[in-house]
Amino acid sequence: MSLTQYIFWFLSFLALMSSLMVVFTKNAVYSVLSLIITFFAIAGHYLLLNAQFLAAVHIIVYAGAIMVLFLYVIMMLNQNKDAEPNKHPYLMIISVIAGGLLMLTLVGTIKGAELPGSTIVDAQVGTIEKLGQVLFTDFLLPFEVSSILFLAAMVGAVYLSKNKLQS
Amino acid sequence: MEQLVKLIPLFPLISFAIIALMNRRLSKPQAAVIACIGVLLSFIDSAVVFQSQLQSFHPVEVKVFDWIIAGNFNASFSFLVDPLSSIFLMVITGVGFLIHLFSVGYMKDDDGMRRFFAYLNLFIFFMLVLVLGNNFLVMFIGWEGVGFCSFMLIGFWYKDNKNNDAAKKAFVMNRIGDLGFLIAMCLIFFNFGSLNYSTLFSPGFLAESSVSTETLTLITFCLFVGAMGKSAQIPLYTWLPDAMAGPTPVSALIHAATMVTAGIYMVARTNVMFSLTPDTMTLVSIIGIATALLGAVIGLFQNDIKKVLAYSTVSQLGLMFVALGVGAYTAAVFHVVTHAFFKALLFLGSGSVIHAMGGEQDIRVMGGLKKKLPITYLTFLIGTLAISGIPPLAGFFSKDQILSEAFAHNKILFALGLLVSLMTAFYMFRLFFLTFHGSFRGTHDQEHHLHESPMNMTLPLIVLAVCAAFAGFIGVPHVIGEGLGLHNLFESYLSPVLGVSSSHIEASVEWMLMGLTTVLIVMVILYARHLFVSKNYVPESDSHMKGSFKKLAYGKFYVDEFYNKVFTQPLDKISLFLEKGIDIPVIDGMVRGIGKLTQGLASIARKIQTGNTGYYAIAFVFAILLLFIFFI
Amino acid sequence: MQNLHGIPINYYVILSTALFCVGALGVMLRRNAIIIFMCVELMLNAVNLLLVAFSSYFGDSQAQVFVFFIMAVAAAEVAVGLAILIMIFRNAGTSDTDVLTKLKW
Amino acid sequence: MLTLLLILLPLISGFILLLTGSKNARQIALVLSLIEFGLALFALSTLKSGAVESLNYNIPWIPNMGISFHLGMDGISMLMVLLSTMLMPLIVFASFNKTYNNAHTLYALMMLMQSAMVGSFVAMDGFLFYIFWEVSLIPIFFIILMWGGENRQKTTFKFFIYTLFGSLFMLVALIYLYLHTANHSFDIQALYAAGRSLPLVEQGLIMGAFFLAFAIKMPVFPFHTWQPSTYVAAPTPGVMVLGGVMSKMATYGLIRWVLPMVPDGVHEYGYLIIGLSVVSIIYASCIAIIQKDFKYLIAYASIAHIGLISAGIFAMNMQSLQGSLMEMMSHGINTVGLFFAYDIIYNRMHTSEMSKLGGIRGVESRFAFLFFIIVLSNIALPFTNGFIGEFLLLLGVFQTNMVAASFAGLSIILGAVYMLRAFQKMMLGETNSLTLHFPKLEKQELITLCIIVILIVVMGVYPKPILEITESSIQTLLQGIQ
Repeated sequence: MSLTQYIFWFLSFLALMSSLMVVFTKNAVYSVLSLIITFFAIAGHYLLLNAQFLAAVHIIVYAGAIMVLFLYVIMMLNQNKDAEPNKHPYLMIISVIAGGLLMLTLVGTIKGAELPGSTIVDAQVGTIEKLGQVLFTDFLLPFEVSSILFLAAMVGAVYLSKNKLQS
Repeated sequence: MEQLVKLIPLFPLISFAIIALMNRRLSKPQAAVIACIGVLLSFIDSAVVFQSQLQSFHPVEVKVFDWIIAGNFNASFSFLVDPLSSIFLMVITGVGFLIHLFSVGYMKDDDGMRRFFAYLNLFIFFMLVLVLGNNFLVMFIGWEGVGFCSFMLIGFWYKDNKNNDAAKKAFVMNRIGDLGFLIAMCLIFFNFGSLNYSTLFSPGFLAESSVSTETLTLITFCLFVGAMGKSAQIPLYTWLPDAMAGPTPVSALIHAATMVTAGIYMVARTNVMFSLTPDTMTLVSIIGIATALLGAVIGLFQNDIKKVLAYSTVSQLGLMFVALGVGAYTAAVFHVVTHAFFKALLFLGSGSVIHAMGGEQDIRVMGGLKKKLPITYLTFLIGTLAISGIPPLAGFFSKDQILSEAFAHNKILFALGLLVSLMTAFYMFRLFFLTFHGSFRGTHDQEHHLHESPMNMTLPLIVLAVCAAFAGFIGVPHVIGEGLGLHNLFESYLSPVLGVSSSHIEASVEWMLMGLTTVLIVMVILYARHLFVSKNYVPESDSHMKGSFKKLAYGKFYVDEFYNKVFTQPLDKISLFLEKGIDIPVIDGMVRGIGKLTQGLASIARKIQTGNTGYYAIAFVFAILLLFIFFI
Repeated sequence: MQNLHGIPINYYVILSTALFCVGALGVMLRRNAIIIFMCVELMLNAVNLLLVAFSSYFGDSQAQVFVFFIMAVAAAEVAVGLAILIMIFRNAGTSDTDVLTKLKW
Repeated sequence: MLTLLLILLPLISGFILLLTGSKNARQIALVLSLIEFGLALFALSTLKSGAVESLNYNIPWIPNMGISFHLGMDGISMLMVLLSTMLMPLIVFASFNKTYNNAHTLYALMMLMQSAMVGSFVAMDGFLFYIFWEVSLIPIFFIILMWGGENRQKTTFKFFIYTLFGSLFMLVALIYLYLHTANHSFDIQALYAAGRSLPLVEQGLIMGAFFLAFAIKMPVFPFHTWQPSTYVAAPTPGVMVLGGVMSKMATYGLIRWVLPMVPDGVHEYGYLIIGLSVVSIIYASCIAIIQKDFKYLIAYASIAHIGLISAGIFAMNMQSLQGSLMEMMSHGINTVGLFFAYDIIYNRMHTSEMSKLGGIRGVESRFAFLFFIIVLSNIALPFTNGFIGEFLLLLGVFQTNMVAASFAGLSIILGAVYMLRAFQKMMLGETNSLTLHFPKLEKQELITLCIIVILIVVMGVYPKPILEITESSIQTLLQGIQ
């Protein structure tokens, strides 16, 4: 077993555990923190997969921006305590069964599927240069349009979360 | 000639239109004059036409305009003048004119006088259309039209709902008959492809057509149902006595002289068909004699002067149907003519009496009017004698003809007919004696008020009395005619249309029958005189009525009540049941039920929509699972 | 291939499936709308991971561009979503989805 | 082109009215509808002169689905167009005695209805017919909803859903036929050909589906329950259009879309519908007898008359079809007349409960006289238009089914019973404290009534011109069937 494999197993374990923590901790703040750990683990996977640029963006966007936003909202809504009661136990059981079944089916399906082995090896795929090239040639228009999306999201978020101006 | 025929119904129509449109702008006398002139012109016109028909047999057909054309169905609005219709024309316009004249005096104090004359004119118009039509559909126009006018005139005093009820009853009962007529028309068209008399009754047409006797019987039966309604035969006779709610001239014109004889006219017109269907003929004579008997029996016990006359009309119409039933069409038409004269006379006479009595119609409070109303008395006497069948007045000849034909056909029919004549004589003289003889039994006010009617009312009485006295001579029976050198003009005039009666009885037998009837009738009259004049018997008041049969007959055998119980009320109940028991709960219930069902299902289904996103998520996942399981 | 050697792509597939299912479980199980939202993000990331894995294994950078866009959309989504959450909280006084059941019938 | 104009003109009129505001709306509406009537008369003269082709208008609409904007007129359509264009000015004029809120909207909606109704009478394309058929529902829905009386929400809802439900069956049948056409076309001739080539049972089913749609609209027992309540809830102009013209869309539809489409089916199963119609006649007549409210009575009487029309159509012979068209014409006029009489009474007395009225004849005899003629026409007295239709219908039905005709004939007795009863209760008898103050007729009301009465009498005395319009078209239709 090589180092990368060790790293892979470690990161996978970390991601799964922390994601379970997200689901099962009572405290919302702990959930957020666990989610950050998950994101870091996923970023590690990205690095393993030679996608350095995405790893960087992932850390910046998710861990840096989104999770801060979450934390901030939790703080603002004052939800940093174990206030959340459990769902009805039957419902919990059913949910777990549903989730488990989903897992089983998906895995079962994928097992049956014929996946092509990894053939082409190109370490340059995830580099900034390569991505930049694709992004600013083939995907130039969507890239530019996404700025409009951000603008819309920004206006929407501001409008929605502001106090009513009048009255 | 053709123009003249077209003009006959046009005159009354024009005068109707003038009166109806001008209405209040005309003064009452103006309206009356216009109405009378309209009918008078029509009468003169009819007389000219009649005169030309007398010369020789030449039916005239006049097309006025195309009416209903649909594919091979073609009914034009056309007239036909032949001996049969010309006789009716004369009676309608002649008697009609006299009654118009009478009404001028009778109605002069009534607010609705203009209206009255308008309706009368319209009635004359429709009646003329009825007899002039050259096909069944035009007859039907007149048929329904006179029914409508009768409705308007019975309910003339519309403020009293009793009159309106009577009018409605008359109309609806007539409608029942009309349905029969309508179905008969459909049958005729279906089987023969035409409604024209000239086609249908052309010699040999019916015999050569491949239509079975059963169908013909059905046709004639349906026609007869129509006649039943219009001519007040059992079971549709009850409207006629009620129709006396209208003004008396109306009763004279519509419910005695003309409209009610439309049924006779119709059967006489279709005699070719009836002659081919002996079953219907038998039915006609049975219904006829039954009606005659029933009318006479009820007439014996009535105390309302107009009711007596009404039941007498029912009974006489029955006799006419007996004549039709035994195939003596001429006799029936002859009786129509004489009956028109003496019954109109009697009704107008009663109108004069009622006028003098200030609206009172109960003969129990009359009496001794002889001195106060001499002309009315005299003319009424002639009428009464005529209807009783005393020779040589008109009634004698026509009634005798019917009875002898009946005798030739069936002895029982004759016996019953004779019985009817005797009863007729009795109740008519009972009426006559109670009204005019003895001493006055009314209140003092009424006695003070008594007066003879003015000239314009008595003149029609006199003319009609003359007719009632002498009209019989146009149809003198052969046995008498041979001796006197008189020919039976009536029969020979009508024979091209109605044929000659085939039944022949020995001259000696006929003489005997005549003698027998006359003697019996005279005896009955004498008995009536004995009872009502010598013994001064007056019918007891309603509450003291004794004898169950008497009560039964006085109550008109409670046929109205029976009909009410058996037809009217159940119809209402059925209707109520249909609405409240079926329409609202069942049929609308089904509609509402479907709505409710959808709503109910939806309200169950919407429970799934909890609003809780957790549930949705679970459902979502399960749905994905299902998709996976089904598709992979 | 040195970074990837010894790790079949199936592992990545299963890993991201597992992450996805955990996220879905969280959506089903939790009542707090914020946590549910976070779980949705987790599911999104699971997919991202799979995309990147396939991209690397097959040497196609387009998938990574996809991920890039997904991230952009996710960022926008989070911004708007959280704004909505704040609004709901302000109006209803709670972010508990068992209480927020007005959206029905 | 003329035909297209007949549809467009009321449409444009509607928009004009919407723009003008409510001040002079009714006058404008009257003028516009009279122009439309004039146009229809012009079309009639064109038809009479034999230039049938110039009334045709055919352009592709949705070509890849075989749908064309195909309009055309023969005698049958012509008569119906005449009926609706003639009644519309009359209805508008009749509504002058009352001021409605937002009058311009009301009249605009009426014009839109006019457009849709004329459209459905001249449409020669299945899809187009269906569109017009459904579109006509929308204005009347709003008319009742906005100007109706009590319970209008509920009744309009029921009316709308009910008729819509029925038309879906028609749509299904149309699509089924469409799929059987040679090259997938909704054109009427193609649909005829498709319908006639179907096996017997399928023809019967198609007939049933169409009949369901039409029966609900006519209405025929047992699909009639929406009608009385809707009639009662609707405002007078609305109910006049509804009873006078809209129900004729259904009967017209039977003649145009069912008889030639599935003739064998009609031959085989038509007796079922004749039976249903006869039941409808007797049933509605019986219920009419005991109605206490005059408007309900008119509603049920209308069902009875329509039943006779439907029986006549399915009897499928010259007399019955001529009779049914004649009766449609006269029923339209008479219904408008009856509702107008109702309106006059209701506006004055604020009740239409018959037992509360009485003796109006003594106060206003002109009204009583004119009203009575309308009543007479309803009970089919000769020399009124009602008689021509009913007689021909009975004659025609009789040739196909004697028993049915005999039972249908009962309507002339029952009709007399309920109509005369109603007339007696309201008009005759002693004047009571309510009717004592029955105001005299306005000039406008008198004129309207006179027009109706003149139409009734003229059509009754001389129906030949009207019968001539349809004669040859029906002949063609019947030849096509045999």
